[in-house]
Amino acid sequence: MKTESGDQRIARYGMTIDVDKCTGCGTCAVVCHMENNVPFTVDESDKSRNMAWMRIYKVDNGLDYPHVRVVYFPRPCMQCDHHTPCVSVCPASATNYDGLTGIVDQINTRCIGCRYCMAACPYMVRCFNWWDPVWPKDMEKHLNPDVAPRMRGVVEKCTFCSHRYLKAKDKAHNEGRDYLREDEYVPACVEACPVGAMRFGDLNNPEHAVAQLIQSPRAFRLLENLHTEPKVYYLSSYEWVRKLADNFA
Amino acid sequence: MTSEHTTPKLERCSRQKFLVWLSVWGLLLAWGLYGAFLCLFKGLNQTGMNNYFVFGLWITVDLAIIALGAGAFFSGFLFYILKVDHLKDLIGAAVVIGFICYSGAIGMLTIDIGQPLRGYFSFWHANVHSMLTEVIFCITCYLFVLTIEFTPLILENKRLSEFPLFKYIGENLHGIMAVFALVGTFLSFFHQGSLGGMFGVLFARPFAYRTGVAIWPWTFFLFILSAIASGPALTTLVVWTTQKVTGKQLVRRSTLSKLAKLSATLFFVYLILKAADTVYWANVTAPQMGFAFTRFYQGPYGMELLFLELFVFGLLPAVLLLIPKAREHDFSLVIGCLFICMGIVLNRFVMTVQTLSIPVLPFEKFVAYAPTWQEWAVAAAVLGYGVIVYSLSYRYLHLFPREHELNA
Amino acid sequence: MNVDRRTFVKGMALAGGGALGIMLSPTPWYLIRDLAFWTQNWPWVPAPAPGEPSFEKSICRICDGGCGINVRKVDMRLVRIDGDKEHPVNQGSICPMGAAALQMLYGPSRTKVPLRRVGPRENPEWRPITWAEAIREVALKVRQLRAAGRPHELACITNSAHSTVNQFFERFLHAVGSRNFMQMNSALEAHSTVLALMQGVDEGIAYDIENARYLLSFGCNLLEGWGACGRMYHAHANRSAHEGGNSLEIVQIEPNLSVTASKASRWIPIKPGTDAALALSIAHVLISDGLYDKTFVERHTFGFEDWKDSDGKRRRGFKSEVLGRYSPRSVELITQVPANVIEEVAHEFAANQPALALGGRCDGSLFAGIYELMAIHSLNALAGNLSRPGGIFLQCDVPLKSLSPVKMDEQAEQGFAIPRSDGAGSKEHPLARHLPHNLDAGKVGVLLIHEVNPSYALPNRKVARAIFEDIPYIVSFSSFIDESSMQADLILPISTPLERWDDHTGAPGIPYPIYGLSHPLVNPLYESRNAGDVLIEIARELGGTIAESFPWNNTVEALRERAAGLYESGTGVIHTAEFSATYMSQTATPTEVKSFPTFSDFWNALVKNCCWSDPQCTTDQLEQTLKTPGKKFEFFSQRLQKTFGYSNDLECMPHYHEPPPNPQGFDLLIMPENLITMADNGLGTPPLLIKQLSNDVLSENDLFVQVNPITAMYQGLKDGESVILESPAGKVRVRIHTFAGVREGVVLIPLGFGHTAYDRFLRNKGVNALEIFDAKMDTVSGLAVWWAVPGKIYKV
Amino acid sequence: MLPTTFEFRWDAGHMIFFGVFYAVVIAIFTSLVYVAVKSIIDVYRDMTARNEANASEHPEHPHEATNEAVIAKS
Repeated sequence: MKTESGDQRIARYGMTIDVDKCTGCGTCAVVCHMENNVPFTVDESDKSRNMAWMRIYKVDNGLDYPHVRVVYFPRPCMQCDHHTPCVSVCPASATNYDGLTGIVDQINTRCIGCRYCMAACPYMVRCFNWWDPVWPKDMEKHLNPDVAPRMRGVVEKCTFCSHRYLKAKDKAHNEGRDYLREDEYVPACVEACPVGAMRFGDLNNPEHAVAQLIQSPRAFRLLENLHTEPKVYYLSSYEWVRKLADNFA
Repeated sequence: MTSEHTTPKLERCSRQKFLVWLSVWGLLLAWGLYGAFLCLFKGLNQTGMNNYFVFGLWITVDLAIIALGAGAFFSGFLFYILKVDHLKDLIGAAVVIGFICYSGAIGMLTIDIGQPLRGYFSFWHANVHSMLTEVIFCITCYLFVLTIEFTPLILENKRLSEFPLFKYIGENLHGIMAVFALVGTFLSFFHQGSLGGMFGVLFARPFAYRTGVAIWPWTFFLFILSAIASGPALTTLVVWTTQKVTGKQLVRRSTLSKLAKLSATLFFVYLILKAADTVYWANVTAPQMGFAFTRFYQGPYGMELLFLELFVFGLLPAVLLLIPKAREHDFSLVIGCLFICMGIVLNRFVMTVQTLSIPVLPFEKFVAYAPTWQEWAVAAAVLGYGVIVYSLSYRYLHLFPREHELNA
Repeated sequence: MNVDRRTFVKGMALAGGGALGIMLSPTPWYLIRDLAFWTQNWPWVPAPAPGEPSFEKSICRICDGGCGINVRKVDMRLVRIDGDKEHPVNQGSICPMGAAALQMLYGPSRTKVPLRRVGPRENPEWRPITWAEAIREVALKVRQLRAAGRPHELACITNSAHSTVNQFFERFLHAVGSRNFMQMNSALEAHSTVLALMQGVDEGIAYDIENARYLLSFGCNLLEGWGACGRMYHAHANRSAHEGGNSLEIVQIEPNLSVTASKASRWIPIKPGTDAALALSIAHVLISDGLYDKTFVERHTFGFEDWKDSDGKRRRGFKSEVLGRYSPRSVELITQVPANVIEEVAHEFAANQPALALGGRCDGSLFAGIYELMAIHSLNALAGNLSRPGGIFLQCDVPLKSLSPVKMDEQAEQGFAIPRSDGAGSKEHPLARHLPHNLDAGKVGVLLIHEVNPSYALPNRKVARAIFEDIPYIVSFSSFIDESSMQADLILPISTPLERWDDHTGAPGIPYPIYGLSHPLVNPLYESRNAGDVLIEIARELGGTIAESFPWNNTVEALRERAAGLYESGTGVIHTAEFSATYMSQTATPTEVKSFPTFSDFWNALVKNCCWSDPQCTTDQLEQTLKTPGKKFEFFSQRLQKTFGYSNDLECMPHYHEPPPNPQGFDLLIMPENLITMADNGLGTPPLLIKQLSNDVLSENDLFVQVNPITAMYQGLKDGESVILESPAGKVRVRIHTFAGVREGVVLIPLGFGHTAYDRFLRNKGVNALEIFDAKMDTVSGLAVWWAVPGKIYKV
Repeated sequence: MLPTTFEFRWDAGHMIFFGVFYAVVIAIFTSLVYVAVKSIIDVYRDMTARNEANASEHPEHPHEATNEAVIAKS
């Protein structure tokens, strides 16, 4: 967005997920899929082909009873910064990194379905539409008009609900503001997390909670050694959880 | 320019026999076309691919046949640019093989992408930072060049050359073939490399990622080298097979030996570099990314693949074909060339499918992949298509300029 | 070749010109462009219609929690459900089931028109009929019962909600002449029995979790559906949120590593079924180390010290009993919890007041026996945590106006005199109110089933089968084609809570009164109707005193009439909200009921904001919570002695008794597992929740049970193997998943699978775990006891 | 492919990539145009020669340039 003086505010939207708080209930995933019109099939147990923008992984520390402990990792798109594995490989520029927000978006109508981006992504956040999306007749009524359902043969993924960003931006613009308040733009998953494990905001803005949370010694990211610079941070007090995130390397 | 060669009448089998031969391969092609139709009509759910194995059999075959098709550009380069004359014996065959490989690969790629009708978006909305863009641009252009290289061969056909225009076009194309050979070499060089680069640049896939020079990872160069090493091996194999099937001497035996020697030498150099690359990757690159080298091999695709690639289908044929006596024996010549080709197929398989089978995210597990019949059918169709095009070319065109002389 | 120049030039011009012309014309380019456009707008990919966005509040009725929700609408389509941040129960938190409720509303398993069964129950065919026909048919069946002098053979099984519609059903039965109104047992029902026995009150139990600092949870799956799910999530969210304020520690005592156990501050693995012993051992430490609230115990309890009865006979008190039998060392042998851990926990419990001891496994409904819950509750008394902030309260009555008395004719009076067919309130089960799992199907002629699925969810499978085999005429009031509807004779399509007027009082476990009122957010899809309206019509069709008992034109009238009581009480608040049309933004201010000038204003505000509450009104006086004859908390329940005439003192006091040994050959213990993503009460599970299941819970149609790797090793089984899981009650085919969080010797089977009805997304997935649980009846409360069952496991 | 396309951003990568691409395309097409033009001219020349020969009343005599075709036929 341009301010009156013409300079641009560069945001880096990011998320923190408190793994210690997360109960793995799946509300984030359910609302995500409602919000973004993610389809479902009769056999959803085939995780290798099902569509999930937000997937919840249950992980344990590998110890025996009664020392075993479990944590849940909700996994949206990591929204890798700068050095984004998927953006650079897409031959049709169907996935792009937005310089003003840091959001990695996906233009589904441009995607040719080559799936190279899926090979590039180490976080398995991308899903390919192996089938045409089908909703039972009346269930089409709960589809969200802000997000177009995808067609078969294209890749899709979490966009940090970028349609919400556009809406919030429009609203701010109408109100003559050049900035967004912290609670104005929040993805559906963060909004719905019933245990307050997820926070969202601008990592560049020191007043935003996330910008402070990522400074915490509890903060870590998945696969930091790959230098994909995710903007999704996890928080945990347990060392094994933090080490696990990097394959105990 | 005046043509130096005359076109004696080709002696070919009966039409009936030929039709039976064609129909066998035609059936294979039809089966594949049915598979392809299913994939296009119903979508890629017809394949065994999934969100883990986003690439499968097809990409392995694509990469392999593009590498094996490198015989065309490399022979062209040697013949037209470096003027290696004895390659004249089979330059036509090499071009046809190259054309088959590239057109087959592009055909498969069209089915492989989820939205074939939008395929042109990769030109229209090209992302020049993507290795795949480079591949798509280059192989499309190169297929065009191959078509141009193929054209004079076709126009030499005695019926077609009855038309003066065709005759002249053929001759004139032949005349400036060096330009196309040069352009083709340039394009081939880059897309062979880019195919390697495609996987080498996946910096979030520790199994595939390689360091390199500027924007090009080491695999970029390894792919070029392995392609120009294996292309002649396939050409040798195909020519030998053609001789066996037709029962005719088509090229001088020494040409085959020379070609095999060339292949083996290049392959040997490739292996040395590949070994160096593997050692560096296993000890430096992968550990820096937090992955112990041995971890990659704990899944369904184990260390034995590396052993096979480097030794059984690597060092063994290279050394074999470097022995002059072995090259003189048909058996060892064929085994050597076949193993080199298989080594390349295996390398392309490892770079694609094995890369995808290895979990990077700590919550994921090793996965295994099995293609469906539709995938096999489409892959088989490329073979069927190739044999048909090659047979037609052999029957009606002068693929082997010395055929008449050697069978006199 | 003889081609002359002219022909050649012509040919060239034609070919070249043609090719060039086509290439230069826009045709090929337009063609490939339009083909690409076509792929971007495939007509078979749905395009959701845009429209005017708006938000409306409602009450989630997936379970009885009564969470408040905000529903986003686009024109008349409902597209999203969020938690209502201003609602006192959940304060914005919502469970996945609630978030996915729209999938049920619009789902393919909805009942659409009244259906009459033709053909046998085993192999039914359904014929659509009109509502008029359906209502006449039900009225006819009721009339026939009454004509035969058997009005008491009309029975009803409905859900456990406290709602006006349920009152309508009770009223209808009453007016016809039957006592057989049965509600499915709610999760915290056994706790009410404990309160009745130890505190002499009839109200439900309420926990002030928001103000507690320490929760000693005996197997309560606090984060997997215990109590009002949204409320528990909110409490979890705030566990350590307030600097300097209350941080909440949760100690989970449970054999297996549940979600709650993994999120607890401490997990204490315990031998299954020995919770009572552990609770009493903690009591032992509290007493012997003098850590209990001595003033409270001295002043407000009965039976703590040894006492003399009216005959002057000396009786042993709770203290002597506990000190004598439950020392940490001896309990270590029972529970396999180390003695030092017991001592530590007891000390923590005493040090972190206010602390709560909670019982009731899974969603609260599973328990080994009433004595176990009594043992746990006695810890709350030792801590003196009754009617104190952070302690135990009673659920308060909502000051609704009661409906006018039922009018009964002679027939009705005669029928009403006949005792219930489920044995509740009888000599065997004097403390019970509803025992649907004990229904004598032979004594029922017409059964009305309302929004429950006993065929699937009754823990006693014999009764569940008998109901659908023996009862001649069954009417299912249901929004969905569930298992019970599939075996009914008449299916009446009921509007879902988002399409109808409905109300809900008393969120479970909340210390102050809350009244939820929901209104239709959309017109009913299909021909569905409000069950209350249908009952009114049936009553009218029947005429006489039955019709007179339903003087309203529709349900709203009755709701409005009752809500007048709230207005007249002049207490409480309504959170009046203003929505802006974007996400998130919502401002709400509590408006006192007093400030509404007229009832009409109050009613409109209530309809719009859906919730009335009175946070000031809690049972914070001991005399409100202690209503035993001596106004004391009874460690020794005199009511228990009086009701059952127990001669053994121990039977009136909390105690642990060893369970009977497993039958020969059944060396494992099968325990049910609550998954937050699966509806286990017989309701359907929306597809987006089934999507959340890991593939080591469900793979294709195979359900996985969890066992410890060591158990698997002893049984010679591998991870993922197909097995038969057998209990004395039956056997099911499942696969095993090894997980170190399961106790050795335990098989954990998830609930909520194995539906044979509903839609293709849910049907035939896994097995219904209830098939192998052999529910016993608790001797005291009559409630079903099925926390575990002996089992064995072997390869297919 | 064209700078007019939606969301197109020029950077060094584009210049190099498209520079090389267009160079290749131009090389191929100029060569093809050269071949086409030369072939047409050749044929035209043949025909002119034949017409001249016809004009000089030696209709059956094949022109030198078509020798090969004759040999091929034989």
